[in-house]
Parts: sequence; C-alpha cells; structure tokens
Amino acid sequence: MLQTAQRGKKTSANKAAPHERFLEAFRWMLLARTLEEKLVSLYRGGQITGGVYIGKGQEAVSVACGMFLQKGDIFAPLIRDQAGRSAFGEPIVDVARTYLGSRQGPMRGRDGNIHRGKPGDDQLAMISHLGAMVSVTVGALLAKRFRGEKNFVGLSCIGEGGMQTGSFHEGMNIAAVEQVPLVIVATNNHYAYSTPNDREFACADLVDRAKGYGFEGYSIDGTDLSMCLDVIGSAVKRARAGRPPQLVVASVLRLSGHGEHDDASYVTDEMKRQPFAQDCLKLTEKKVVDLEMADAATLKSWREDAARQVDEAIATAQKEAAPDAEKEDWCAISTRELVDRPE
Amino acid sequence: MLQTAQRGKKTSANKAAPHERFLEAFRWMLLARTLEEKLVSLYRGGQITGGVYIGKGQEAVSVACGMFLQKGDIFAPLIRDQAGRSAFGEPIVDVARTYLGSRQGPMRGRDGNIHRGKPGDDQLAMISHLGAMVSVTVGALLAKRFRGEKNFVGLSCIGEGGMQTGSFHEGMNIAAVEQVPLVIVATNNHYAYSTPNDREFACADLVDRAKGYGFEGYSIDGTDLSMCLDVIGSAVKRARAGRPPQLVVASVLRLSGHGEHDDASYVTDEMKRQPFAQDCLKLTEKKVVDLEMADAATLKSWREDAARQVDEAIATAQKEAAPDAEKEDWCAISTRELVDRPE
Amino acid sequence: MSITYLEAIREAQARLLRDDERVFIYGQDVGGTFGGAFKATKGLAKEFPNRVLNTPISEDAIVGTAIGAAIKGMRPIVEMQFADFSSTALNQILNHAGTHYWRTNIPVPITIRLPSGGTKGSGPFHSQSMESIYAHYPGLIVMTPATVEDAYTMLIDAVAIDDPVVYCEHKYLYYHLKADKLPDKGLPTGRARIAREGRDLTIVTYSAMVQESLAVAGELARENLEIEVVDLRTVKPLDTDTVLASVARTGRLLCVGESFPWGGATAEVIARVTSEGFHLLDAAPVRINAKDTPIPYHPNLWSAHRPGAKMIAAKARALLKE
Amino acid sequence: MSITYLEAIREAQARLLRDDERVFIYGQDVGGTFGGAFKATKGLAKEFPNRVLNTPISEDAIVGTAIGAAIKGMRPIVEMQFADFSSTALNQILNHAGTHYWRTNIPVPITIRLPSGGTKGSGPFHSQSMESIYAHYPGLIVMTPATVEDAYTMLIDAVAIDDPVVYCEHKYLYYHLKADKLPDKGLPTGRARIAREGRDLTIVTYSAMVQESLAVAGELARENLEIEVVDLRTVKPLDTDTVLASVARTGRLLCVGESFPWGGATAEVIARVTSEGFHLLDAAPVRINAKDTPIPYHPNLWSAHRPGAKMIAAKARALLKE
Ligand SMILES: Cc1ncc(C[n+]2csc(CCOP(=O)(O)OP(=O)(O)O)c2C)c(N)n1
Ligand SMILES: Cc1ncc(C[n+]2csc(CCOP(=O)(O)OP(=O)(O)O)c2C)c(N)n1
Ligand SMILES: [Mg+2]
Ligand SMILES: [Mg+2]
Repeated sequence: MLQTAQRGKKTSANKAAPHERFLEAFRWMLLARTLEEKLVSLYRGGQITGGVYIGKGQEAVSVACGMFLQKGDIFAPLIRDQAGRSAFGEPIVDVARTYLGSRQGPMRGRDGNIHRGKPGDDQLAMISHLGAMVSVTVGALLAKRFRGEKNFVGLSCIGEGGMQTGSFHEGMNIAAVEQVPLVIVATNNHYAYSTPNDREFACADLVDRAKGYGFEGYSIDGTDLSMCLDVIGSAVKRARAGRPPQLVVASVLRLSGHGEHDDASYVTDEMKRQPFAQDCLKLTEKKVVDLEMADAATLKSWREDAARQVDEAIATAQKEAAPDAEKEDWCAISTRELVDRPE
Repeated sequence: MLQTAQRGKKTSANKAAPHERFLEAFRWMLLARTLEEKLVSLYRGGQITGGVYIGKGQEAVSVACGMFLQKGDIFAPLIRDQAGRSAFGEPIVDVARTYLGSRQGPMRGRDGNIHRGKPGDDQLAMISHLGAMVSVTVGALLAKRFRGEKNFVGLSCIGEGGMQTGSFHEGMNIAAVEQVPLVIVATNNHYAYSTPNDREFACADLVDRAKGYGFEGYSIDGTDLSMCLDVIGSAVKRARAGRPPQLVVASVLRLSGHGEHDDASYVTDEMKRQPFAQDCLKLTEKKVVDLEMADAATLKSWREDAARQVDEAIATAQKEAAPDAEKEDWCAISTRELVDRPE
Repeated sequence: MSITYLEAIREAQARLLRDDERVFIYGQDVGGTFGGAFKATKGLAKEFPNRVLNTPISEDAIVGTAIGAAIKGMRPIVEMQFADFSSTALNQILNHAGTHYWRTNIPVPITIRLPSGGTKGSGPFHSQSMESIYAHYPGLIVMTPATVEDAYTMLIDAVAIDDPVVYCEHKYLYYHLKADKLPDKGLPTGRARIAREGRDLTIVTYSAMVQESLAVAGELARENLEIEVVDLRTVKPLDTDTVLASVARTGRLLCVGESFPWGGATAEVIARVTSEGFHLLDAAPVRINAKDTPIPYHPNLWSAHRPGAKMIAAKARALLKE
Repeated sequence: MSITYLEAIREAQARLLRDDERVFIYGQDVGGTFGGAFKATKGLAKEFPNRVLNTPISEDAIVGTAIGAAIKGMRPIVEMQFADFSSTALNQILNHAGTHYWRTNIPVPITIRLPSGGTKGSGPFHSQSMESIYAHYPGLIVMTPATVEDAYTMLIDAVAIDDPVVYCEHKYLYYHLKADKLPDKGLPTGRARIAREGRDLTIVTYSAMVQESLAVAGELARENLEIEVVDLRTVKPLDTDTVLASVARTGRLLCVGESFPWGGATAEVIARVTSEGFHLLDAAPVRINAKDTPIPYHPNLWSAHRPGAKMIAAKARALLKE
C-alpha cells in the first residue's frame, strides 16, 4: 500500500493493514529504544563522557530510513537515527564502542557519540555542522554514477532546524541539478534544541519547499510506522527508479531532551498533548498486539533479545582498551611523509 | 492596475494602459543606459581599472526596485541595478567617482565599480559574496522596528544564480521568521556568468520557492515596464502594509557580457530569440511613441539631458584626485586607539 | 558571594540590556526560558522579551542580520552556540563586518560571542579556538578574556566599541573560575596584563592557558624559579609593548596557546618579539600549542592534545636551563 | 614555444583528465565553451563533457559534493572562481575534508584550486590570499606554486595525493610568468626550493612574492649583495629543514608574504627559525606582509598595500646592515 500523503493530508494508515515489514521494523525500533535507554542510564551513572543524544519518539521515521536501503546505497543518518542505523546494518557494538570511547570502535576514541560512521561501508559519519551531509551524500551518489554503478540511492536525514542552514539549501539544490537518486527525510520534531518552530521558519508546511527545488515531496505522520514505511519506502523506490529527488517531511515530537543533559522543561504541555506527541514505539506495539501480529510471549522474547544484544555490546565495549595518547600517531593526513612537523 | 501574475502567468500588460509612473521610469532607464554605455566606452578606452558590470536588459526591473522606496526605506541593490540605484537617489557622480577611483567618491578608491553604497543613506554597499546582502537588509529593518520607526520597507535584489547560495536561503528564511517588511526582487536573466539555468537549479519556476519560506510570490516579465512597476510597486505596498515578505521573480536576458571583459559567446541564438530576450528599453520607448506619451522632440531632449548629466558626472570625477597611498591612514577600524600596530 | 566566569558573562549582558536600549541578543536558543546552551543568557528573555531573540540555525544570517542592525544604530550581541559553528558565519564576519568601516566609513558595532576551547568529551566540533582565524583578517577586534573580572568588563567594553568584536569566551573556564565580586572597570581594551610577576622567564598566553600557566608559575616558585605570566587579554590588537617589556626583564619567552600549531597567536607573538626585541632574548623562544589534528573526543587523547600545566612546566624548566 | 602559468594549470588538468578516469572538475563556469573565469579549464569540457561540470553558486555544496565523490573513489578538482569565495565553503574544507581521515580512517583526495592574490583593480573581494587560514587547521596540504613548472607538476601531485589539497594559484602570475616547456616531474611535495643561491641573507617566501624577491636579489647582486631566495612551494607542510639550512648559511632572515600581517605564513616561518635555529641568526628576523586593511581597489592604494620589490629591497638592505 502506497501512501503519498502529499501536502500533509492525513491518511488513515492506522486502520489499514500494516506494512509487510512492520514487525521487522518494530524489532529494530525496540532494539534502538533499548540501546538508547541503556546509554542514558550509563550516562546518568557517569560512565559516558560528553553528550548522549537519543531518538526517542523518532524511531518509526528513522527505521524506515534504514530499512529500504540495500548494499551499495548511501546512508547519511543524523543524531536521532539509531533505529535507522541499526536497520541499515550498523552493529550495535559500534555504538557502544563509540559512546564508551573504545579504541576498537569505528572512531577509535577520536570522535564520540553520534559522530560516527563507516564511510567505507556507505554509512557516512556526520560532522556536527547541520546541513553539511546533504551535499556529501550527493557527491557519493555522483561517484557511483561516474563509476557506472546502477540501481543505487542515497538517503540523507535532517531535522527541521537543520533545514534552515545554508548548507542544507545548497545540498538540496545541487542534488536536483545533478538529478541524483536522493531521498531526504526531514523530521520536524517541533524543536531545534529549545527553539520552537515559530522561531525556525515561517512557512505553512516544510514540504512546500520540495517544489521550489524540483523535488517530489510528501508529508507523513511520524508516529505511524506503517505510513513511515509506506511513504519512505516508496520514496526510496521512486528515487531508485530515476524519479527526481524526493523529500519526505515527518511530524513528531522529540520525546527526550535535546541531549541527556537537557531536561527539556521548555516543551509546553500543549505541545505534549498534540497527536504527533505520541510515542511511536508504544503505538506500534499496540498495533502489534491489537492486530495479533505477535503474542505476549513472542513480544517478551523480542524484548529480552534486544536487552541481551545491548548488554553484550556494552559489555564488550567496556572490556576494551581506551585509546592511549602515547600510541596515537597524531597525524591528520594519510600521507605520512607529508605530515607537517611529525611529533 | 495591479498585476499579481502569480506563478508565471503571462499578463497582457502591454496592451493595457501604462503605469502612471511609466514616463518617470523610462527616464531613469534612459539615464542608466546612457551612463552604462559611457562606462563601457571608457572601459574599452582603458580608462577604467578592474571590471565594468552593467544592467543592460534589466533596467525595467531595476528601476521598479528603486522607484517605490521612500526616505527611510532600505535598498540593497546588486550588480545590475544602475537604474534602481539612480531612481532611489544615488547621484550619478557617485557612480563615476567609484568607477574612476576618485578620492571623493563614496568608496574613496578603496572599493570600485558596483561595490558601492552609502549605508548611512540607507543604500547598502554590496559585498561580492552573493546572497550576503539579504540578511543584512533584514537586520537594518529589524533595527528600524526596534527604534520604533513605522511605515518602512526594505528591498533586496538578487540574481537567479545568487538564489542558490546558502546565504540567500538563510536570509530569506530569517526575514520570514522576523516578519520584516522585505521585498526580494530576483532577476532570472538566464545566466550566472556563463552558466545557464539548467546547471543552476531544477525547479519549474523559481517563484515556487516563495511558499516554502512563507513569502508571497509573483512572477513578472522583466521586459514589460508596466508589469514591473505594477507588481514590484504593489509588492512594496503590501510589505509596507504589514503583509508577509514578498518575492518577485522577473524573467529577462542579460544583454551584455557578465562584465565588459566577457563577450558572452556562450549565449545561444535560441536564447536570444526568446521573448524575454527583448530589450526592455526599446520596448518601453516604443510604447512611449506608440501611445504618444511623448513626442520626438521631447524624447530627443530627454536623451540629450541624460547624455549631459553623464558627461558632467564623468568630467567631474575625471578632474578629481586619485587616492594617495601616503595620505591613507590604512586603518580598518574606526577606533583609532585600538589599531593593531599602527603604521 | 562568589561569581563564575559564566555568570559574569550573563551579568554583563544583563547590565548592557538594562543600560542601553540599542543592545539586543541574537542567537540559537538564547531566548525563552532556556537561555542558551550554556545558560549565558538565562533569565534575560524574561526581563527583555523583545531583545533576547532565538534564531533559526542560520549562522550566516544571524551575523548578517546583526550587521544590518548595527549599521542602523543597534548594538547586537550574537551568541554562537559553539565557536566551531561560526565557520558557517565566517564570510559575514570577515568579509562583511571586517571590511565595512574601511569601505564605507560606517562602523559595525557588533559583538560576537564564541564559546571556545576544549572541554572533556567535546570532540572535534565543539572544542575549537578560532581566534587566530579572526585575528588574521583586518577589521576585527579579538578578545580572549582569562578571568572572571575580564569576562565581565571586556564584554561591556566590547559592546561599547564601535567596531566588530569577536569575543572568545572559554568554556572550560565557565564553571572552573570564580571571583568574589565584579569590578566596574578593567584595564583598557588592548592592554595586556601582568598576571604574575617574575624575573626568570616570561610566559605569554591568553584565555584558559593563563590559568594553566599561573599554576606552573606557582609550582616553579617553590623551586625559586620566578615566572612572569603575561595575559594578552586581546589577541588583536596585541599588546607588543607589554610583552617586550616583560621579555626585557626576563630574557626568556615561552608562548602558550590552545589552538592549532600552524600560525596563530603564538607564532605572531614570537614573530613580534624576535623581530622587535631580538637582543632582549637570552635563549630561543619556545611555543606550545595543541597538536595538529582535530580535537579528540576521548579524555585520554584530549588531555594529550591540549597543552596543560605538565607540558608547560616541562618546557619552562628546559627553557630556564638554556 | 612558450607556456604561461595559467596554461600550465590547464595542461595539468588536461593531462589528469586523460590519464585518470577518477578525475573530474567541478566549479562555477568551468564547463561549456567557456572554461572558467580565467579560462583555466578552457576546452576541457569539449574533450570531457561529462567530467568538467558547471555548478550552481553554492561553494559549500560544491566542496561537499567533491568530498562525497572523493570518499567514494573519485579525484575531484574543485575550482573556486576566486579564492575569496572559498569563505563560504570553509566549513566543508576545514571541518569536513580536514577532519575526515583522522576521524574515519578514510582519506579525502580532493584538490581545491584557489585563484589567489592581488591584481590591479580587483578590490577587497577578488584579491585575497587564504593559505594561512587553511594551513592553520589540521588535515590539509596547502600548496602555493610560484613558477610555471611548479604550477604544472604540483597540480598533478595534488590530485595524486590521497589527502585534501588546497592549491593556491596566483592570479598575478597567470599571464606574467612564462616557461619554455613543462617538466614531467618536479621536486617532491613539501620540499622547498632554493630559487636563487646567496650567502648574505635568506628571503623565505612563496607564490607571487618569489618573483618579487628574485627581482630584488637580482638588483642587489649588482651591489655584490648575495641574496638567497627560498621558495616554500607548500606552506603546509612547511620545509623547516631547507629554511634552517639556508639561514645557517646566511645568518639573516627576511620573510615575505602577500597576505594579511597578523599570524600566517611569515609569522610561522619566523617562529620556527627562531625557536629551532636561534643561534643561526646574526640579526633579528624581519617580515613583510600586506597591510592590515582590506585589499584596495585603486592601483595607487593597491601597490602600497601589496608588498613589492621596492619594499623588499629596502628591508633587505636595512637587514644587511644590521
Ligand atoms: C550549523 C550548526 N549550528 C548549530 C549547531 C548546534 N546544534 C546542534 S543540534 C541543534 C538543534 C538541531 O535541531 P534539528 O535540526 O531540528 O534537529 P533535532 O535536534 O530536533 O533532531 C543545534 C542548534 C549545529 N550542530 N550546527
Ligand atoms: C558566493 C559567490 N560565489 C561566486 C561569485 C562570483 N560571481 C560573481 S557574479 C556571478 C554570477 C551571478 O549570477 P546571478 O546571480 O544570476 O546574477 P547576474 O550576474 O546574472 O545578474 C558569480 C558566479 C560570487 N560573487 N559570490
Ligand atoms: Mg528538530
Ligand atoms: Mg543571472
């Protein structure tokens, strides 16, 4: 079932039959939530240095970003994309290693938390500066075209806050000029850190930006997993089939602080009462139960399985050595003989 | 007569009665064209250092940008806005002085050609980096609001090339967030330097961008002076009346090189045959004649008057002293006691 | 009573808002009940709801808007969420604010606050010190306060100055530094401060490295080695006279900065001292900077990347033996 | 036959496109029949229509796209229309290209060509030299070729290097410099060149100032003053060894650069020489830079703002008398 939901029209997806990959998606969401809850508790216990940024409330959108990508596709997740990262194939031990600063993690203690990726495996490693990943995704797709590859797509995530950066605009526009097979999934979680939408932008609907770039645009309810899977899945399909670049704008509420250091006391009660403020994981689970897609025992086993995976990953990372300044080569370039003043 | 011409719909303005300020506009256009032709001949004669950038073919749009602004309004012209600058009140001797590097010009030989302005008189002095003037215009408007002024507007010009900069996007968005009384007039002259539209953007119509920012948007035929006056004039009026920010997108062809060093040989014959490739000044003059708005003698006297003004301005500037390195204070800040290592 | 470096910055802004109607604060999350990622504007929006304004994530437009407002008579204070993000506003800062007075004769009185420098676990994009980039270009004043008192008075001075000021406040000092009370006035802008007197060696430094250097000076004093510590306060203008006078007394120069090693403030100080006071030096000047890699996330790496008291002490000792 | 500095850059790109399918050129106006604001890619789009691509006016996205393509195996060459406009791509250059290898272990082999430096009548925004900003941050190689031969071989080397290279080509040299033919290979990257031997004084310089310095050396030779001119070729890595060896021979150091005076390459050279070769110096080192204002439009002002042979000669003479 295809939901285009263009221009914010509400669909009745919740009453329709769920997407065929609904359960698979649910399990990734569960894993992401379990993992992030664990990270939060480690953070509270003082075992994580720096920030912890979670995707609570955004798992349905995020998982859909990761699930329809195949080998050879490019994924550029951002800070609230644990579900999508896992669905795309990031081992959760990489998450644990990065948050705990293990030398064996993909970032080797050099970078932390959500600033991770394996560009060699087509998972781009975000820099903090919002908007910057879009054009980099475009470039990766351009390279694939240059090299004669076929049938690939790229998916780049953004928040409604990041959409206001110049970098995002240029990236979106250059994607359209190059007509690369790109999907941009923008999640409007109604806040950029503490700033509500009315100080971020002034258009009626962010999906209205699509047309001005030559993108095809869709709005979705980000609490509705089926709709997320339908619309993002079909956007990926359309991009792969050679349609113009695709923009999907999802509406949710961030159900956490900006980071775990933030109590989000600025989120108003009125905001919390909005329909998009519902917890997508709870809604998804309710649907699983209501439609009898899985029984209580199965659900319980999935939960346990997620917890076990998370515990294992954390335990592994905790046992691993931290980076050692003495063993670092302190070298920002790969061409060793061109290092300026080697230490 | 009000032309909203939204979304590129063609109007039949040429058959309608001309705008009430049509003749006044024509005379500014004539002055701008005369002045710029003179600058070109000085450039060819080796009397101007650096580049010469003219607005040939864009005078109708440009003049409309300057004509509806009043004392206290902010104007941020760009490189093809001689007509608008004059209509706004820039003395043409400032142009001559800046191009010829006179010490008495507003830029005192420190900057040249179109990089001029008098911010104290609300005419902002463009920097080269395209897009950068939009947010600066927003800021000037914000200051007026802070200071309790009323009834003011700002108008910021841009080319279709400059619309693709991140800076432009951020400026446009922040204007909408702040709901300042801003009009942006974008002139799509079908080239950014040598680059045609198809390598600049990929949307069907640039005016489609308005909605995505919460601007009101209009398309106009930039060769049609009446339409330019109607639509830009009414956009200024609407902004002044407290409507959301306004975007007007005009279609023309640049009838010169990018600068006078450029022979524009990349402009295709097909492009030159497009309706928007017509010379707005010729069309305007034809209408003046056809509708018998002025007789041949009057026209001739206007022409002579323009030539005389230009000659006077150039002669004045040519007599003035060039800047003298010895007399410069070589000081980039106004607080003299804070200069780092005064010379 | 005790007041932190961060509180001093907030107090300065509160005073500025109260005393001068032209002042407004513009930046991400500075407004509302929140008051900024570091709470440097906490509570100010309550008192001045129309002059403490949240912005979109648009650094270029934030600075551009501030420039426009300054041209038309306001005194904006821009808060960057982190200094590192000013990279996307750099064009407006260098090419617009930095050139405007010189080109048009109209000054641009904006103050741009950059929460700068490394803290534990902040990583490559939330730890940078960008003073050397802003000081390299003409037209800007670059302040780097190292004490609670300076954090306060220099911010007030910054807003009073008619020219653009890049005010680099150090995040590491936010909570670490405390003072008993705030002075009404400090040293004049552009004047370096002798943070500690000594006759054996001059350490020229600024921002968080002043504290590290003072710690070293204290430590070495126990060995009867007298280190003079010069706190530059502003890296542009750079108070060459005070630096040269100190080197004239000690004959030895160690320059300490937290930013990347190539070029920058420490190189500038050494270039000035050696070209203008070559004969004053009894030994080769020495400098200490961070390493030439991005700033690491992990504390183990970060504490080796960032210059600290240990390295400063070692280099000072070695230089004293020269 | 005679070939200019500009033609050498075009020839290098033609050869790169021919020899390596991974190479493509990306930038404003580089394609079509036009071939770039300075014609550095003229004709190349005809031969390689799919690999010489015009872009929108989007410096950030241009560099971002190049980074993405490089990560996935291509070897993009980005042309900035003027170095000055790279300010709007600076974030991608410093924070993305510059940090990527260190963070992820995947190098980013992009080459960014910056048409740099002053020419008559170009003004504040079409004249800048930005090498010092790019060299300050980690992760980038910064080339500043001063001869036709180096313009050619260094560009070929730049594209071969797995790391990001900022290639600063000087617009003043485009037509002014000519050579008879192009070499197949030059000095290794990172190695400075003794552009002229001499035993009385070392001028360390790069880019267009090499030619000015050589002119001075020629002039002073007639007075039996032997100036050694060291052309840095790359300002990062900076070949300290060659510089120190020269200063060891001459005992006198004059550093000449065209960019702004605070910090930057000349300060870096002096800091290195004085801290590592203090005893080699018989006199205080001297440096010459442009003035600390934006670059003026008018030739009268520009020729006073830009360091030139006259000032270099005067400072050299004075230094020789020390
Ligand atoms: C260019 C830039 N400026 C500022 C920041 C600091 N910052 C990090 S996350 C964030 C809010 C992001 O909001 P949004 O894009 O809506 O994503 P969300 O956190 O809501 O998922 C800000 C301001 C940044 N990362 N990049
Ligand atoms: C950020 C930036 N990049 C590059 C340039 C160089 N440049 C000057 S004008 C121009 C073309 C402008 O095209 P457009 O905006 O369509 O205006 P037009 O010249 O057509 O009036 C370019 C690329 C610039 N001024 N600013
Ligand atoms: Mg958000
Ligand atoms: Mg154009």
